[in-house]
Amino acid sequence: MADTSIPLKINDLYKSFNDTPVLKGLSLDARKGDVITLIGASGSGKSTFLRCMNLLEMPDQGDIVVHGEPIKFKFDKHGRQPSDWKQVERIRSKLSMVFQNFNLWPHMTLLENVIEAPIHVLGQPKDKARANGLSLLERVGLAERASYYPTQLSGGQQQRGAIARALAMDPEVMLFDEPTSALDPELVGDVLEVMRELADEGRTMVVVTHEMDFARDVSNHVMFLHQGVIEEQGAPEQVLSHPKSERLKQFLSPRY
Amino acid sequence: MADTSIPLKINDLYKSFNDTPVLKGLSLDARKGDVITLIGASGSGKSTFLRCMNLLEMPDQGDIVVHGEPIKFKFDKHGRQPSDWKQVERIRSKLSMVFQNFNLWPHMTLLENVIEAPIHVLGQPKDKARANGLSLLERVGLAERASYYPTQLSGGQQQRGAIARALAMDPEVMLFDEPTSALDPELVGDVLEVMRELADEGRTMVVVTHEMDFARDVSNHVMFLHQGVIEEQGAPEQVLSHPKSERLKQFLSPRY
Amino acid sequence: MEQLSTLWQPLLDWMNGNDIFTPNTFAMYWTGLTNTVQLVFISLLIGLVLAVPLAIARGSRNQVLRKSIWFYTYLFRGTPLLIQLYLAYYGFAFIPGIQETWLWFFLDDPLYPALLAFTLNTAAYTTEIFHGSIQATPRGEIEAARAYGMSKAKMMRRIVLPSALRRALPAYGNEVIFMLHASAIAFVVSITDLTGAAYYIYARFYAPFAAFLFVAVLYMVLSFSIQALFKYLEKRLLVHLKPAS
Amino acid sequence: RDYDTVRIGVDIPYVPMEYRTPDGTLTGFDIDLGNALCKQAELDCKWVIQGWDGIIPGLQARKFDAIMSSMTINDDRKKQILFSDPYMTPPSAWFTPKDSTISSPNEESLKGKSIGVQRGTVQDNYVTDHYGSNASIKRYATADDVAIDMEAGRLDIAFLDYPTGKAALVDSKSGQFKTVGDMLTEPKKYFGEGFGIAFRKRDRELAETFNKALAELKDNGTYNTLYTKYFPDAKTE
Amino acid sequence: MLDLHGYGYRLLEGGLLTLELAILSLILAVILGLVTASAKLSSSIVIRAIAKAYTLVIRGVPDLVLMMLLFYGGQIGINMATDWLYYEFDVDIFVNVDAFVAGVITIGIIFGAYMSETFRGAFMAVDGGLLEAARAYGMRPWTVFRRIRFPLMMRHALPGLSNNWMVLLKTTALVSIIGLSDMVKVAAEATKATHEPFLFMIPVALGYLAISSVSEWCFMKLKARYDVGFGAEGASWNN
Ligand SMILES: Nc1ncnc2c1ncn2[C@@H]1O[C@H](COP(=O)(O)OP(=O)(O)OP(=O)(O)O)[C@@H](O)[C@H]1O
Ligand SMILES: Nc1ncnc2c1ncn2[C@@H]1O[C@H](COP(=O)(O)OP(=O)(O)OP(=O)(O)O)[C@@H](O)[C@H]1O
Ligand SMILES: [Mg+2]
Ligand SMILES: [Mg+2]
Repeated sequence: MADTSIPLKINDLYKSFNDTPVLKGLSLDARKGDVITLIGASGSGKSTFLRCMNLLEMPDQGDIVVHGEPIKFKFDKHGRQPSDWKQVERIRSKLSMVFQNFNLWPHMTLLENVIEAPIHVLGQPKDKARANGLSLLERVGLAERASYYPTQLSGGQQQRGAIARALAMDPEVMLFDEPTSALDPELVGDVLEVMRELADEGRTMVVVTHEMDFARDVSNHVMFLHQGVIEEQGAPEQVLSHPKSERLKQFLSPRY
Repeated sequence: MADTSIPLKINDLYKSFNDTPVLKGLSLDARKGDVITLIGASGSGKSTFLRCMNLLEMPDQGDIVVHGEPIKFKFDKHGRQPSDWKQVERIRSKLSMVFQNFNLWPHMTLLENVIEAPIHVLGQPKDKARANGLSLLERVGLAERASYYPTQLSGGQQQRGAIARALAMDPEVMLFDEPTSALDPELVGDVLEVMRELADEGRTMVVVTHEMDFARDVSNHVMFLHQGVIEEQGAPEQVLSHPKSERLKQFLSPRY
Repeated sequence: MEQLSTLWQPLLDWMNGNDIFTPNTFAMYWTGLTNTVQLVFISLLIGLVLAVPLAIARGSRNQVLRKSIWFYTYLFRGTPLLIQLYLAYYGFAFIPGIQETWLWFFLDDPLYPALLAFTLNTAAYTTEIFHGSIQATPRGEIEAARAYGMSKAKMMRRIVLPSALRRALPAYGNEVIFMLHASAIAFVVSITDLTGAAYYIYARFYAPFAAFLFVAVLYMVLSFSIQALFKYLEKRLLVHLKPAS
Repeated sequence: RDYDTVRIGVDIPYVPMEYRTPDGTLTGFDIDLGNALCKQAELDCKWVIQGWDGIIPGLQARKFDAIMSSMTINDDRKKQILFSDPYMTPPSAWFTPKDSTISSPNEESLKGKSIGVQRGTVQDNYVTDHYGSNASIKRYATADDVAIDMEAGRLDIAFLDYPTGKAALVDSKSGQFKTVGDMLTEPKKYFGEGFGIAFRKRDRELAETFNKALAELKDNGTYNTLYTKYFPDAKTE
Repeated sequence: MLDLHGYGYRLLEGGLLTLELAILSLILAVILGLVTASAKLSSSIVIRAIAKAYTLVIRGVPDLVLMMLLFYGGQIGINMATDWLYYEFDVDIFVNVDAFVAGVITIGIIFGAYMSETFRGAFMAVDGGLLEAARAYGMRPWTVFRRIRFPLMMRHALPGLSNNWMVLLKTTALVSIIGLSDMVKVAAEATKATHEPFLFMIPVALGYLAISSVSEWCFMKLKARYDVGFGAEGASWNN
């Protein structure tokens, strides 16, 4: 039986788009407290991998096991499909995702964004969700912006709000897809700071990022993707400071 | 009399939004071949300053002199207004702007975008504008994308297209407002490369940017704005490597 | 020739054997069809040409201009076309002395008053559609035009309108079909349009559905052509709104 | 089925044959006669208001069982539905403005004139076939539209059924319009046999009941009383 | 005050009928439009084809014909069924298709087709990332629709919706052919009874204008509601 103490385990995952293979047999073990960073060139499949983890993309092959519970699949005329959507919804609520473009819902205030899923997915009572939401906003330094709409916030504030929204689900694992790359450089720091705090308190996280400093300082495991394959992985010092493969060396050399 | 050999000269410029002063007495001299970078924290007024130069924002006070020709102002019930809109249009056509969000016209192909203003503002014959436009697209590496629509291009390609569009006006001065900050990190290099080439061939440019490497390597003058005031300015080595003011020191210290 | 007539004979026999589809009634349907197409096409065309400047002026900074155009669209969208048609045809005729002026030449024929009403009506709806999409022009497109030294008029002509009118295409497609259906009331001012023809034939040869169904088929053909045309236009003119893949 | 309640379809308004008073009460010659017929035949009747375009489909769809709505009996209609005996034969009449020079309408005098009719009526058919080639025929939805357009000066002459035309033109625009020429009830090919009550083809029995009642009303004078109430000056029967 | 020859009260009644018809048809049309628009964006080819055929045909056929087909055709269809019952089982029932219901259904079906085009465009204008975010938090499809997709879509749909409503409102006059006395029908009756053609247009026009004014106000409120969070983008081209 699967080990229920491992929040997220991926086994030999494959994914093609229109018969073009994009992910070719990827595996990953996220243990409690792990901060795993995925790095790699544009198009190497980082986002696709992350999106497969909570089934925003449907993997063609491979297992996804969340806390010892494997996601069940069946085959029908559309190909491989989850056989139990209720299960998928439950599992998604345990893997909170933070997007590159924040994707805060523009018709709701920041606080409403944060309490939306707890109320309508987890079924939390409103009062509790509000209280919890406010304390999370406090944590990311946005307590006094609770009633602002997303367009009234700077990018960095929006992304911190999005992190609060993800935290409100009290997830097993947090998934981040380039959380700082849509931000003005000044705003990047704030967001990375919040993420570092999350790491420090033992959150399990999988992070796609271009911020090598973050990968080096915060994560405990770095995976380098190249054309859908894990070309190299290991502890950050080792992978980033002493790359073995040519491709990783080239990737790490300064761009401009 | 003003010196006609100076492409752009700004004198003691002031600007408020709703009675909140945003620019407080800024001056700038862009001599032929100058590459001036404006740096500063978010909200310090960099964009506003740049937008005042070609009157996308109306300065409340201060002179703008293009090639020795001062923009004429009058006062009416809407406040300070240019007294001669024809002059404004003529001067705008000499100061080509490249925007953060590219702002290519979506209903025109790339080539049509490039030749639009030369034909309809400068009155160039179509043939000449096309030939010129194609060679500019070639220069920025987009010759074979000439008939694509903007939405069919990546961000980096759009921005290079926008630069070609600006170049097509054969401007006295090119104004750039954070030309790379809306781009994915991989695409930034291409655009900076094109800008470096422009600098090398002696174009006069004013660039708002967060890319300190670019400011250091390419520009010959750096201005640091803080709360609408030029806090420090000078040669890049001096300003960026030996900042004097506390604020600049803090601004330049590593963010993460 | 011999062969041809044997081919046609069954058709002719059939046409002689029933009342609803005879050469005479076909002539009637034809008149109806040409009248409908003429009315709809001409009023849409003029309405379209009027709506562009009206839509621009509807967003003007001049209060009086802006408000009066708003009032015009409010009035013409707020009241039934039937009443507008009625007033244009019967109402004008009662202006004292009008029958002695050259205007009577136009008013005497029901086609011109009908055109007037239809045109003003569709222009009102179209003005609102265009106004909406002009207002929604992304700020960046406008700033870029301004930054390259375009004058207001040039910017409107070269950037704002081409972009806004394209985006208005689906909504305008609805309006064209609305107009085709709405034109079916032209017969109340003694025009024999398609519906008028159907009424005539229906009443004369009483047959519950045949006349109306036949006319319905004609309307459908017209409407399908319009819908196909707009699909084609959308494909051609709106490519830029879709990413390549 | 038997007819405990006979539902009669009627299209209003068609003054003075069937219309509603401002308070909504149905009235008119058809209505009064219909009610009298039902009483005579000891039937329970109910009026159902129905637009003219849908009146025959409505009969056939059994939304009602009879139509009494100034419907002219003619051969084309007979193919679809069953008529009672005619209960009235209204003449058709020519109307002109008071100062019109047309005194007797014929090929000659109507040449090049514009003639107004109600679209799809027997008058329309008659005029179309007789004058269609050398006069211009304008078809209107209602007699009132004919009246306004004649007042507006677009029409030289109108051909309408007499009660309607009189109500719309002569009585309401007092003094401005007049009737000219002869009133027509022939040829039958056009003017039919008069107005009849329509039934579904298979309801022959019901039609007979009405025919019998109509004959009885004519005999006992009720019919005449009603007729003179509505058409005091039209002695055509 | 207008002298309406005593028809004032019935005109008011007719106006009320117009309003009821219009509002009920609008509700039906909006529901049909939403369902059809969703069907058009569905991944199933069959569902898409059905939705497209519905829009194409309904927008093709004249309203009047549709009204007659549904009302009489529907009645004849039901009669055939009840006749069959009568002959086979000796059960005698007569189901009368109610004119008001038929009117609402017909107008609802007609405008459902137009609405579906309006909604389709609006759905496509919603940023997919926002829906994905909702899905990523484990919301089920209906919750995504109700909480995220619908409110975001409405902002884009409102202008088209308001145009469709204006046309729908006038189309209710069609019900006179199936025997209902709406405002226009009462005015037509009054006109024929009094021979005053123009007099009764005034209350009719005012009635429609009154409904239009109220609905313009409602649309303004709705716009304000669904614009929340987007900031009002002004008429930037002529600043
Ligand atoms: N929906 C899709 N349909 C077809 N191809 C896709 C789709 N999504 C991604 N791809 C392709 O899959 C490959 C991997 O894409 P992915 O977005 O995972 O890369 P990435 O590593 O996240 O790149 P980036 O750093 O630019 O975000 C690319 O070649 C991309 O074009
Ligand atoms: N149209 C406007 N109305 C009101 N305030 C404005 C407007 N445009 C800018 N401001 C204010 O003026 C100040 C300067 O803004 P500006 O955009 O010039 O800053 P910036 O230096 O370009 O910042 P960034 O690096 O974030 O682009 C800010 O406080 C901003 O909020
Ligand atoms: Mg990615
Ligand atoms: Mg800026």
